[in-house]
Amino acid sequence: MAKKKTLNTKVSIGRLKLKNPVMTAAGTFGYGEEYSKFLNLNNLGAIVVKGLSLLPKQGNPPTRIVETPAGMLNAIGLQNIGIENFIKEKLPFLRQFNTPVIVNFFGDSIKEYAKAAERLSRVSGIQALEMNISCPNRQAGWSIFGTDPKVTSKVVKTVRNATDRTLIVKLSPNVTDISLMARVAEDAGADAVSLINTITGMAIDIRTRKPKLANITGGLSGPAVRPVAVRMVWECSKAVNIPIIGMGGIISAEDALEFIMAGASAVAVGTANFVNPRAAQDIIAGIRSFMSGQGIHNIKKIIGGVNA
Amino acid sequence: MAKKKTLNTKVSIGRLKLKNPVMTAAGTFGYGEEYSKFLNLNNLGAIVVKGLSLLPKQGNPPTRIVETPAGMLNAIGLQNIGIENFIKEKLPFLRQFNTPVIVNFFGDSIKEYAKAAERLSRVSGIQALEMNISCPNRQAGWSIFGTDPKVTSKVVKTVRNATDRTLIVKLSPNVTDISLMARVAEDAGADAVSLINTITGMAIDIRTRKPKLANITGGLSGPAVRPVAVRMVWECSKAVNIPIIGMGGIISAEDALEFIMAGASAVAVGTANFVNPRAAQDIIAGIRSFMSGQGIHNIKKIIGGVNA
Amino acid sequence: MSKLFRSSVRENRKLTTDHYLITLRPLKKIRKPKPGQFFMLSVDSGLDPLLKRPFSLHRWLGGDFQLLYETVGKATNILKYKAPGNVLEMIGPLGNGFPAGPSKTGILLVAGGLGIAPVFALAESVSSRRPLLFLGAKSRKEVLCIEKLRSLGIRPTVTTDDGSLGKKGLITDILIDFLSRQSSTCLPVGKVVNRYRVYACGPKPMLREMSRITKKFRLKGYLALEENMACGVGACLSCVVNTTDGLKRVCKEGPVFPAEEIIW
Amino acid sequence: MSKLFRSSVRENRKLTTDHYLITLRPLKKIRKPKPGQFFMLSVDSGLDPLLKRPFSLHRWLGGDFQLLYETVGKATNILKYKAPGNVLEMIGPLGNGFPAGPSKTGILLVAGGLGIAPVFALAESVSSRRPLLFLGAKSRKEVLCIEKLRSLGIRPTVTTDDGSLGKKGLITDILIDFLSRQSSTCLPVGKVVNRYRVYACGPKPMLREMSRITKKFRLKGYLALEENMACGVGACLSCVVNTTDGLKRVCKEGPVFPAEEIIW
Ligand SMILES: Cc1cc2nc3c(=O)[nH]c(=O)nc-3n(C[C@H](O)[C@H](O)[C@H](O)COP(=O)(O)OP(=O)(O)OC[C@H]3O[C@@H](n4cnc5c(N)ncnc54)[C@H](O)[C@@H]3O)c2cc1C
Ligand SMILES: Cc1cc2nc3c(=O)[nH]c(=O)nc-3n(C[C@H](O)[C@H](O)[C@H](O)COP(=O)(O)OP(=O)(O)OC[C@H]3O[C@@H](n4cnc5c(N)ncnc54)[C@H](O)[C@@H]3O)c2cc1C
Ligand SMILES: Cc1cc2nc3c(=O)[nH]c(=O)nc-3n(C[C@H](O)[C@H](O)[C@H](O)COP(=O)(O)O)c2cc1C
Ligand SMILES: Cc1cc2nc3c(=O)[nH]c(=O)nc-3n(C[C@H](O)[C@H](O)[C@H](O)COP(=O)(O)O)c2cc1C
Ligand code: FES
Ligand code: FES
Repeated sequence: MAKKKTLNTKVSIGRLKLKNPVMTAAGTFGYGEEYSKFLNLNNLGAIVVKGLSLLPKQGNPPTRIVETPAGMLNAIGLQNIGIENFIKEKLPFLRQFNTPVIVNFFGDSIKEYAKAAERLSRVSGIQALEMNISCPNRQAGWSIFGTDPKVTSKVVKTVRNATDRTLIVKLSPNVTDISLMARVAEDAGADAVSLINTITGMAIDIRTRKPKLANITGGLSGPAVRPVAVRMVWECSKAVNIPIIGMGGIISAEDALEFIMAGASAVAVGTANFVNPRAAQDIIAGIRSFMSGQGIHNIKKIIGGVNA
Repeated sequence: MAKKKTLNTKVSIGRLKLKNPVMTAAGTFGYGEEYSKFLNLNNLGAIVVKGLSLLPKQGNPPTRIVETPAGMLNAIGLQNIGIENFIKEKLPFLRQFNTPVIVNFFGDSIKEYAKAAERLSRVSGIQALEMNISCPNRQAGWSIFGTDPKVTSKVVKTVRNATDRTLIVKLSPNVTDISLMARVAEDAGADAVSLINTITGMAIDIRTRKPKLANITGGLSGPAVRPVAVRMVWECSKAVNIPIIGMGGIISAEDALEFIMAGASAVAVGTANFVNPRAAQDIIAGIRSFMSGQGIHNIKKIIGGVNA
Repeated sequence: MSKLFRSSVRENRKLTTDHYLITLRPLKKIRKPKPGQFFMLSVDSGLDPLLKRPFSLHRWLGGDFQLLYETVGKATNILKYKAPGNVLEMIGPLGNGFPAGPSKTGILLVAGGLGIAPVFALAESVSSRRPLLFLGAKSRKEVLCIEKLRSLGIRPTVTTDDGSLGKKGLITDILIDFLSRQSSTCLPVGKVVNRYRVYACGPKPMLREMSRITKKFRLKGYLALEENMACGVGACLSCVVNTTDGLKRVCKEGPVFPAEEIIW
Repeated sequence: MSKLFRSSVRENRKLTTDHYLITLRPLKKIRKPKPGQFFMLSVDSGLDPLLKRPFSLHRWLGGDFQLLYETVGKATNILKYKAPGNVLEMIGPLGNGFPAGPSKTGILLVAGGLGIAPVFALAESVSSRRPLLFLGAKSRKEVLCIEKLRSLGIRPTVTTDDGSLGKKGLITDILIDFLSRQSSTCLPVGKVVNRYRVYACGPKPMLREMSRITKKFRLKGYLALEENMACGVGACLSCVVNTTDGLKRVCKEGPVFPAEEIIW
């Protein structure tokens, strides 16, 4: 048995060093404040904040979420306060903690992506950028950022040139071959890829005969999608050399370890925060106790460690 | 309230007339016999049998299934007794019932698909063919039948020329745009499309560090995938004019009605058979009672009836 | 004091075919909830149902507390089987309660259906101020809490959709009658404004009508809203409503909002 | 007689930290199960766990029956909370039981760990034939059913991995010793063949070893296998094992197979 204090849970995402591999998933942890009363933000590997755009966005009308078997559909539609408000109102709070802040962001054009990245790179207290090219809840046409390899390549290259921060590209699962998209991101200069974003889904109220979500379709997340996410992480890990941040239905330490063994250098906890506001912290503790139980001194030893 | 006896639940799939829209999903109902002690096969809209190939197949080594949150992964690998044995040993039993038999089949080459279709078309007691181009559990390369529009078009056209039976093409959800694949199948001469087959997934035993399935990856089915399946049926129903057979996680009459309102003319019950061997029959009863409760006299009135 | 806690079930009483009253004992000290505040509750430790569900404070018993709920779907139909000894994980109290308002104003309470769940909590806390309660429901068996209200000295005006108890019709129509009488016979419209405060909870159409009514009679009104919730703590943005002051989260800025703020 | 039925829980007794004995009363008459047959059981009506789980007949009480189970994962950790009054949906009896064999042959029973669940059922049904039972477990507290066996007049030979009860080591080694003594001292190898029949259930490595042993001593042996199951009725092909006669379904052609048929 490894003694607890000798456990090394440090991982790297590009130049970014994390004290442990557990971060929060964009859009499920607000701007950090909301959960700061439930867990110690200092304990997290990183905090990923709700997706930001240059200007504030309204998002979609309600109903915005509906529960599905072991999962949920959301169609928030990337409502956010905008980058400037975030920098002014939210970032000072996050700077107090000894935990890297990763800003998830998006644009409605390649230019907007670049502008957003540039603006965010001029601010201290933001350690990395995660570009969201994979939200299923934006207007028609938007999805090509994450599903058309040519467009993906172009937008990632442009953002790469606009920032010197660690750049993470968040991939869509709604594609035929996600490992191809990971390679495209790598070739375009991404420091890491994160996956999966939500899978497009729909639910209908058979009594009113209306979609349960005002936006008609939404993104499926939660434990239901985990097997799909683990498979995709595994496929990508065989395809690229940059680190992978795995997510999709992680609710326990066992789940997180599945992703790590499939090839993820770090993981993000999303929907589980809603189920248990202390989920991310509990998962870190669980990983440590698994490591010490199994005599694993360094988490890096098990990254990609599945015998397949 | 509509009186029970005046309820019309008849639907058509090409020239095939079904007394009600509920069939069984390939591979989850054996060859019909296994469940004949639990429900009355005469009550079903149609029976779809386990996927057949020209020659018997061994399938994958165990472990072949594993449960996941509100779903399951399977990697049976299309084990089957072969078309000739089916005709000799299983079909006579099925012919006793007043329920159409739909044979799900596949090949490892376009030629094999055509040969299988030809052979099956020379037998009485088989009312329709469902060609499986979308199993995630075959060897590498096989998936192009269901994911590369050019190959899909070619294999469907070839089979179309080889059979005069009602031809259903079973689509893969593991694609960027399933409505495109539905259009390709329609253009190539399919009488109907069925969807979804399983979504490729993976699960890892973190203690042994091995994939839980011997085949490494498997196909995800069950309630977990339902929102994805409903969305795909809805997308396809806007894209094609041929009937759609919807499936993926149907476990109750409400679920089946969701698919019908999304645009499916019929539905198939898969994983639910394992949970409740009488599921298909219970679902039919549930649809009837919904119809009579809502004063819907003819099921056709609600096919595609979602207000979206 | 972390708002994440577990409670043991003390009692789970069936009131009607579809309504239950559950009494919970927190396993650690929690903040005293205000009427209008709510709790997010896991009915099971499994993954289906997955999310916690919001339920309003119905009655605070000085440590133990009660929730009044209707069995409408997956979670509530599991909750009804919970029995003494079972333990439920919850978060709360969450959101903002009903603001009390100046002690001289009269209090009008309006509850539609299950809206009585939080409205009763408010009624109890302001019972010394002799509030008037307007209670609407589908039919006789959905009219809840009458006895408990009587013991507070409150005799609600009741309407039912089918006339099986009280007057047949909408509770908001009765409220309009009442306010019209007040305005025409006793007071000029302007005066009604300061004379009463209205607090309401119920189905959306009723609350929309309440916004119209409070506007028409220039009354200060407060509405307890519901919206599908995932987190309950302001993080997921699933529960927003459109207000004159932009999008607001029902779980955080609400669930109680000034009636005039809501854009329907 | 449809094999789909519901049972009410009569008792659910904790035997060790991880082992429970549940007594069930079918709500309709079911076929009398044979030792070696099993039931597919839903521990809950929800979607997680989704599939039914297989459990062997442990004891038939002439109407009521018992299952012996270990809490290993999701379903069994829910099952352990079921209490008298709870109702469980199940399918069964399923599969083929242990074939009895000619009444003159001696019976050797071998159980590893939870393998005692079905082996006990067999022991009880052949107790008049004075079977010899070899019982292996990880440690003392995993040695189950000793008392019940005694009351049948059966005193098992016990081994544990850690030596905390009985001999330290593998139960199959003890069996080999026994069979070797029989062959060398009493009988020529050839004679052992007809003298004994072996019935075994336990973890895979043990059963594999049993195949080797029965082959070596040319004994007729029957093994109760386990494989992940979805349907339990032969429809899904998830539970196949490779045999000398091709792929066979554990749920349908098994779970009991002649030892020599299994290709390991
Ligand atoms: C602030 C607030 C306070 C509430 N207080 C009470 C109360 O005191 N008593 C009471 O009986 N009910 C209350 N509700 C409603 C209650 O939360 C829902 O009835 C419950 O979540 C339904 O869960 P279910 O699994 O049984 O139903 P489901 O199967 O989930 O759905 C059934 C119906 O409930 C609605 N619903 C589903 N999930 C939610 C959700 N997360 N939030 C709101 N509605 C949902 C669906 O739209 C559907 O119409 C409150 C809701 C809110 C937002
Ligand atoms: C014919 C047969 C008879 C059995 N009899 C008994 C018995 O009498 N007593 C007993 O305690 N156990 C018995 N088992 C094993 C029992 O079915 C599993 O322990 C149970 O399914 C685990 O469910 P779970 O949800 O608690 O565990 P899970 O969380 O599902 O998994 C825990 C472990 O159990 C295994 N497992 C999961 N699902 C299945 C499945 N469907 N079938 C088999 N193994 C599975 C997994 O591989 C894993 O190692 C029998 C199995 C078979 C095939
Ligand atoms: C309510 C909600 C809001 C989300 N918002 C964002 C977002 O703003 N940007 C983004 O890249 N992903 C967003 N996501 C996706 C998550 O970050 C994550 O990729 C996905 O939910 C899968 O993980 P999970 O199953 O653990 O939730 C959101 C997910 C949910 C449920
Ligand atoms: C065990 C199993 C075996 C299957 N075998 C086949 C098959 O042979 N051919 C086929 O087209 N689909 C096969 N499928 C896919 C189902 O027919 C169905 O498309 C899928 O399971 C989704 O429906 P469900 O969620 O209701 O199970 C199989 C599914 C399962 C679970
Ligand atoms: S429920 Fe998440 S913000 Fe209100
Ligand atoms: S469990 Fe389905 S065939 Fe055996």
